[in-house]
Amino acid sequence: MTPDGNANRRDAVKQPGLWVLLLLTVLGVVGLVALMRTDSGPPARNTLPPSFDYDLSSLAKVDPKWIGYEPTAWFPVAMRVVRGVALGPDGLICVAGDRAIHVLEPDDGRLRRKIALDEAPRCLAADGDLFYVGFENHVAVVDLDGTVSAQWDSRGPDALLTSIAVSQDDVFVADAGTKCVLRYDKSGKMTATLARRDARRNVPALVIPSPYCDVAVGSDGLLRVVNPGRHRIEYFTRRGDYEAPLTWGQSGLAIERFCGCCNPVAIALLADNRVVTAEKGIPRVKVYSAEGRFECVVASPEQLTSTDTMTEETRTAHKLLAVDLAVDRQGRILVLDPAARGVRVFVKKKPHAADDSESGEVNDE
Amino acid sequence: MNATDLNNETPAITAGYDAARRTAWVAWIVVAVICAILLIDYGRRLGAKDLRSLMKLVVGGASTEAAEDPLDSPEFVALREALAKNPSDEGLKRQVRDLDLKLRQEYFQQRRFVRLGAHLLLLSVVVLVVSEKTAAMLRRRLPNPEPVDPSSNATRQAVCGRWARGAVVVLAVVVVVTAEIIASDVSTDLPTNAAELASLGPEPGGSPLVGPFAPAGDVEAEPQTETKTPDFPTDEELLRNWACFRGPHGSGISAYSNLPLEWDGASGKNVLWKTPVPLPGNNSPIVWSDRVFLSGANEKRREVYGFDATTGKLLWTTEAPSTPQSRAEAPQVMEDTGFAAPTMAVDGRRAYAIFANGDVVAVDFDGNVVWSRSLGIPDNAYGHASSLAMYRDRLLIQFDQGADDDQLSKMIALEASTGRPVWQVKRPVANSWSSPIVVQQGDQAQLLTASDPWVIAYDPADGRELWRAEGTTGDQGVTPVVADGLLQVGSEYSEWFAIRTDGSGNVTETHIKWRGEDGLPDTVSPLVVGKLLLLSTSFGVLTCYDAIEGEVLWEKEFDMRFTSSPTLVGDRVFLFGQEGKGWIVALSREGCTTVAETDLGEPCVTSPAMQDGRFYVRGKKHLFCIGHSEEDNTKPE
Amino acid sequence: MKACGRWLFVAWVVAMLAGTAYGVERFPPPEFTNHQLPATQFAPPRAAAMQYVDVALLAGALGLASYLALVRRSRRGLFFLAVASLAWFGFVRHGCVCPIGAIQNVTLALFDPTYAIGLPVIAFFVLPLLFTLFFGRTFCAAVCPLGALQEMVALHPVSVPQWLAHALGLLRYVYLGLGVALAATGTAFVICRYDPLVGFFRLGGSASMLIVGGCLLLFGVFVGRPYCRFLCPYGAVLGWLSKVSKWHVRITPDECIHCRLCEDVCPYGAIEAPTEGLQPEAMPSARRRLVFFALFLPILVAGGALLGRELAVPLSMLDPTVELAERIWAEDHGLVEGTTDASDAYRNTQRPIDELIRAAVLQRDKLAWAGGAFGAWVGLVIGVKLIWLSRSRKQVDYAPDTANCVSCGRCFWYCPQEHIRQGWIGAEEKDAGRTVTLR
Amino acid sequence: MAENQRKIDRRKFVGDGLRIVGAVGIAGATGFWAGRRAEDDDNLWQIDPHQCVACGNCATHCVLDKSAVVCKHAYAMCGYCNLCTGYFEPDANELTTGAENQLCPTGAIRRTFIEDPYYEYAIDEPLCIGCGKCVKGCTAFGNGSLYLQIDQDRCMHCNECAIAIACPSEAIKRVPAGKPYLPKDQNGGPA
Repeated sequence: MTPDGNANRRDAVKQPGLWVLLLLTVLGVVGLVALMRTDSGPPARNTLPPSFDYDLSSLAKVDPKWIGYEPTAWFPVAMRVVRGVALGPDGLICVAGDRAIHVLEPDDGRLRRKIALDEAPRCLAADGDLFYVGFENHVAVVDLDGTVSAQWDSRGPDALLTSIAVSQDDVFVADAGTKCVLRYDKSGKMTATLARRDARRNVPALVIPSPYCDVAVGSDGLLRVVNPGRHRIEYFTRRGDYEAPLTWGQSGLAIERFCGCCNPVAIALLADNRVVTAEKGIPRVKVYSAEGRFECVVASPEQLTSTDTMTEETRTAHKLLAVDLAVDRQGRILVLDPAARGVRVFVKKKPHAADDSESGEVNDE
Repeated sequence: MNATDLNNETPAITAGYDAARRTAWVAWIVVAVICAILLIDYGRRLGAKDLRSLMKLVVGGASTEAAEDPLDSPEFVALREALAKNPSDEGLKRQVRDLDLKLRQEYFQQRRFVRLGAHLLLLSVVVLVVSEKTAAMLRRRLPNPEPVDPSSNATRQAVCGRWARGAVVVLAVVVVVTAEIIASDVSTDLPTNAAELASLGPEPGGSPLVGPFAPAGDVEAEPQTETKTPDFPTDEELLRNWACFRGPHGSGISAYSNLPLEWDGASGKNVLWKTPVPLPGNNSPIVWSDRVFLSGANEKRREVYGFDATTGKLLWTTEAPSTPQSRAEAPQVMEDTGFAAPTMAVDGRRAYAIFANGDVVAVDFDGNVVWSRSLGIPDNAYGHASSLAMYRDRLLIQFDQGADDDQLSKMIALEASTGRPVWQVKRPVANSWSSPIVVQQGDQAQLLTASDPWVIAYDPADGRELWRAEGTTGDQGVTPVVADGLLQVGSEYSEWFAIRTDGSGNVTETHIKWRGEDGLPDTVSPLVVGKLLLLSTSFGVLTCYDAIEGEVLWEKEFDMRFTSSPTLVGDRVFLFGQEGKGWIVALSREGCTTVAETDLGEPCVTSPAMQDGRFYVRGKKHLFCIGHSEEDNTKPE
Repeated sequence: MKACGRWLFVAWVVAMLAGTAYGVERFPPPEFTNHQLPATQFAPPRAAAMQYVDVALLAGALGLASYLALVRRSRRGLFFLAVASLAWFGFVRHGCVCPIGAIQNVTLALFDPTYAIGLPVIAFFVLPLLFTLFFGRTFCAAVCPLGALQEMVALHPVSVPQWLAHALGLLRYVYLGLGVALAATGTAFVICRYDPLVGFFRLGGSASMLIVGGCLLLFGVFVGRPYCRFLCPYGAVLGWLSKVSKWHVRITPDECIHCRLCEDVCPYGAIEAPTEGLQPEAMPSARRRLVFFALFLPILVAGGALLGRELAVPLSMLDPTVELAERIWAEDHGLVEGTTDASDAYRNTQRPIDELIRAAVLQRDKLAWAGGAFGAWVGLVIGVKLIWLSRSRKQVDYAPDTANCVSCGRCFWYCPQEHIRQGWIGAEEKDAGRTVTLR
Repeated sequence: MAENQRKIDRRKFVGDGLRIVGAVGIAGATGFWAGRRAEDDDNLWQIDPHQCVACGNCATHCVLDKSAVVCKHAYAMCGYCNLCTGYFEPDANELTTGAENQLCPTGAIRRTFIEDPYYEYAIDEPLCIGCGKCVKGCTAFGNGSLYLQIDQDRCMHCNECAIAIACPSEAIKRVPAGKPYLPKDQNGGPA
């Protein structure tokens, strides 16, 4: 074997040189550090930078100075699903839900009686001793004893009755399914279809993206119809003429406007035709003047999800299906809370608590 | 021969080798550059401005996730804020739009850039590998290892073996130390084992004790040791006392007939004593020899009371011990239900109470707590109201909650002396307010439960299901009774069922003797008087059926709401109206006749507990003992 | 309950999200005058049949690799097959599911009857085992994309001292035990989570993952197949099967001339040199050592089990349920401020918190057992290794260490006897200097 | 020699025995697994939209640089609102398609006018990065017709989904390959 031959030969697998060892050590250390920094488990700690964060809770803050009412009572209702609240005879509070109407005492919310129904009701109105109960596609007239005195014709599979309002001679029924308001006489005969798009009579279409559409009749005989998709309260005569100048309501996040999709979900009228509105999404109840000027907040989102009446579970599971409203004779506002399943009662704060005349100055324009 | 010759190193090969070598070098550099660029780009995505801040980010534990909202750019946020202040500024809007477009383009460009970088990196690595391999191939020098003597190999091997053992030991030490560090570094706040969890509060709310991971022995039926003397009351003892809701077998039938038929709360006629009950509760009294037991609760406190049956003295008040559940918020209950709706049970040794929050407590006759247990706050729409039942030395709890498919409802049997679970079965039913009863069907004891939608009979010894029938849908508040082998049960929104109790499996199609639709009660439990079945709605309508055939015999309306369940004393039925007014009626197939009208003078929603010559009934505020007073002339001879 | 107040409002927002999802009712969309309601488009998933194609390819590749290694004895063929496997199983199929990760799937399937495991996954796990049982680790040689990638980059191999290789090789067993323990309890698939190379196959991944992989590959330039030799849990299993394989790659079917070329060229230190075994004078001490280690083994196992049980808490932190329970417990007891998305989401499900805590504790209980088993396994592995290292071995020729040899073919490519056998050189040339030109 | 031969024979015998044991063991295990496996051979990862809380982790935790999660639109559930809370910023300047009004960080939602007062919203999937902002907006205020799903064409089908580890609400599940998508309007809420 020649020396130069040997010189040319080397081991195929060499002994590691110093720099190789050094490099390997560095690589090992870097690799180990990186390995330890690999996410080892679910990042439950929320340490990530708030990429793509969309913070909704800040939207729901209500300035306390707008709050003009305070909660005074909480009447739980023993139902799984509550749908509507109405003021019955003698100021009784009537709640429709499940397959029954519960009649509560106005003072302490004690259950006076249960009226069993054959189907699940969706809305309720009281007229004297009679109840008009709206089911999915028909209306039934029920008395306090649960006797069904009349069952009106079904409106077919497309119908979805969401609200009933009773005036002197008529019963108005909002049908969110076919997007119109039906007028009945008290015998159950349908006499007109209102609020259906009619270019000739200048009636705009009701925009109802989700099944909420409320109606109310004022002491002036005018019908208030919520057009939830347009965030408006529209006014109609009983003959169906659209009172465009009276219509009010604006979209927006501001406190005096209606935010989100399909709001307000419910309205009720105070004695002087001022309007109480309820919204979903950001759940809040507000009062507007008869002309649509924002006056004050009845219940803020925090109050509607407040802790004092709910168990922990319901509190976190607040489904915000939307509330229903009623106003009783003393001007108390009854808010039906579907998540906590009960009626919240709000009364006007004493004047010294909040200066309503001033807060009422806010106009949405 | 020369290796160089052999290796055939022609100039072409040398040139090829050099080219490959150079390519490899270039490829190394390219790989390094691409890696550096990608790293810098990654740092930029994380917000590093220069190399130093990048190093800081990398070392300092910045998030490994670099996807960022392009619109989080501070510039953009500032513009948006400006626009919000000045909503009609068209110029600002244009600026926002331009910047927005730029940011979005950058965002996707960035992604394309990384993608491109990755592909380029892959390509250069391929080039690198190919050129390196080629170079190695072209300049492959054959190694020339020295021959080694196998015997020296043996030495080498022995040395290597020694070193290797040392290394393995070192590795083992490293592993142990690492494990120890990790184990001591990570702490936990949770209870660390099932035993500790059990000690916290046995079987927390709604958790399935039954299941693959339940600690053994806690669920399984405990083997009954032969030497253990049975420690439970005899049937005769049970008959003499009123040990649970509606007395013996939950039938509402008194073993005594020597009870007064007249009383008046206002004048105190035949009221032997009346004692105020500290806390409200809608549970009915239970009696064992000279003790009357009641429970009461509000949102905060849960108490059990022991009264002297003779004098009415409140002997002791025991507060139920605090449990994790009771420290939590009180459950939501209806006022009509309250926090202490379930009636207690007593076995002559201890008395047992359950409250709306799922706390169970056992007290002895002197008011000492024997054990307490929390079953967890039940998910119950009106509040838990199902009363306790007993079978031998077992406390039986119908713990229905949630909807029927929630898998939350269960039947629980606790050992009466210790409170340990003996068995527990899940029930496919919704929440209910009906109480379980235990009756004897031939040789087989049956634990009967009614809920929405199933009526289920269990073997109270081991929880084995005996039979079930479907139909009692809707709120089930009525407690069933059994007479003549027929289970009488129903609810307001379904029907009335008379079910033969000798079935097995699903008996819906086979064992329902008859169904009724009239006078369906919502809360008041039925009473069977001979062959008559008496139903009572809460609105004051009594309906009488033929208990065997199901024929409606008559109806009668009272001007009173009923919540209290009727009780049979001899051949007289005691009825208590919600406002305290009461009727004693005699039944026949033709109708009922009022024998006497009474008035407790206090609203009453509970059912009475009957004993020899006297009975106890709970009013809104007081516990009454009604019996023959000195001047009572109705006293039977 | 103070903590509750804080999370309340946040929880409400989360509740809105999940809650309304159920709250929304089906409602007729608007009646458009002339607009068709579009249908939501869903891209079809890649054909499920591809999985079976993969299985077929795997079987084919395994067969081909075995053929190339054992019959054709073609190093070049194996190399190109490895390139092809890397391209397909690695870069085209993104390295998922691989037999290494399948360990966890099959383990979980053993312990959790509700866990559905697909036939392709079973096949991926089982086929290499079967082939190894008969042909040695031909899977590692040219089919496994991880192996192939490391094979490609092993450009400047240096030798790792045998003693170190012995010790580091134990890490595979530790990793295997950990992966199985965590998979059996359904805690996590750590082998996949820390797969160092899959990021390269996907051409993307989290930074730390890519850095780990990059370091490993650079490491692999100098140390042949670092993952396979020191970390791969599947390799540990294959090694044992390979030990009893029916046929295994041989350096030369002919007589070994003890040229040491094979030993010198093997980058994985898998060639065993001939040795005469223990000298008679060393016998007694060796025997004593053997007995000592054999007696020591149960202690190691027991100690490992005890220590392993202590790992229940850290191991359980990998489990989302335990992590969440820990968080909610801390929130409820005022140990931490605020809430996380996960705790809000759980609270919103209306499932009782106790249920979660209990599930977490039971999971931890299971992990205590799994951790104990893991510790015992590590103790066992160390003990057996010590015994193994204490035995004496007698060998005449140079031969591959069947457990560690990955059948890459370098040894017979270098072997002069093989060259003669293949007719590349004449028999006389080998004595002339044992030098040949490699083709 | 004979002893050597015996040794070799014994070794062969032991080896064969071990191999047989190994092969039988593997075959048995295979049979066990094959018997255990569910009806569907293959599993895919998918998001259950009813459990999703639109936290944003899908955009950041997928192993792919552009997440395999995309937003889908259940047209039948959509209200076709003018004020779409999934499309517009909470306090949008005006209800136009101007960039200053849009919520989507990548502008991946197309808004087209249909007829008064209806607008249709469609997802431009190549642009969608699965961040879920629109989903959050739509679900909180609207009908919840926007929801996240894993695009099975792009999903790597990792053995352990990286987003599933990060998901706060355990919304990412294995679904049978026969049902790769969990659409909201078909599987949806109560009718």
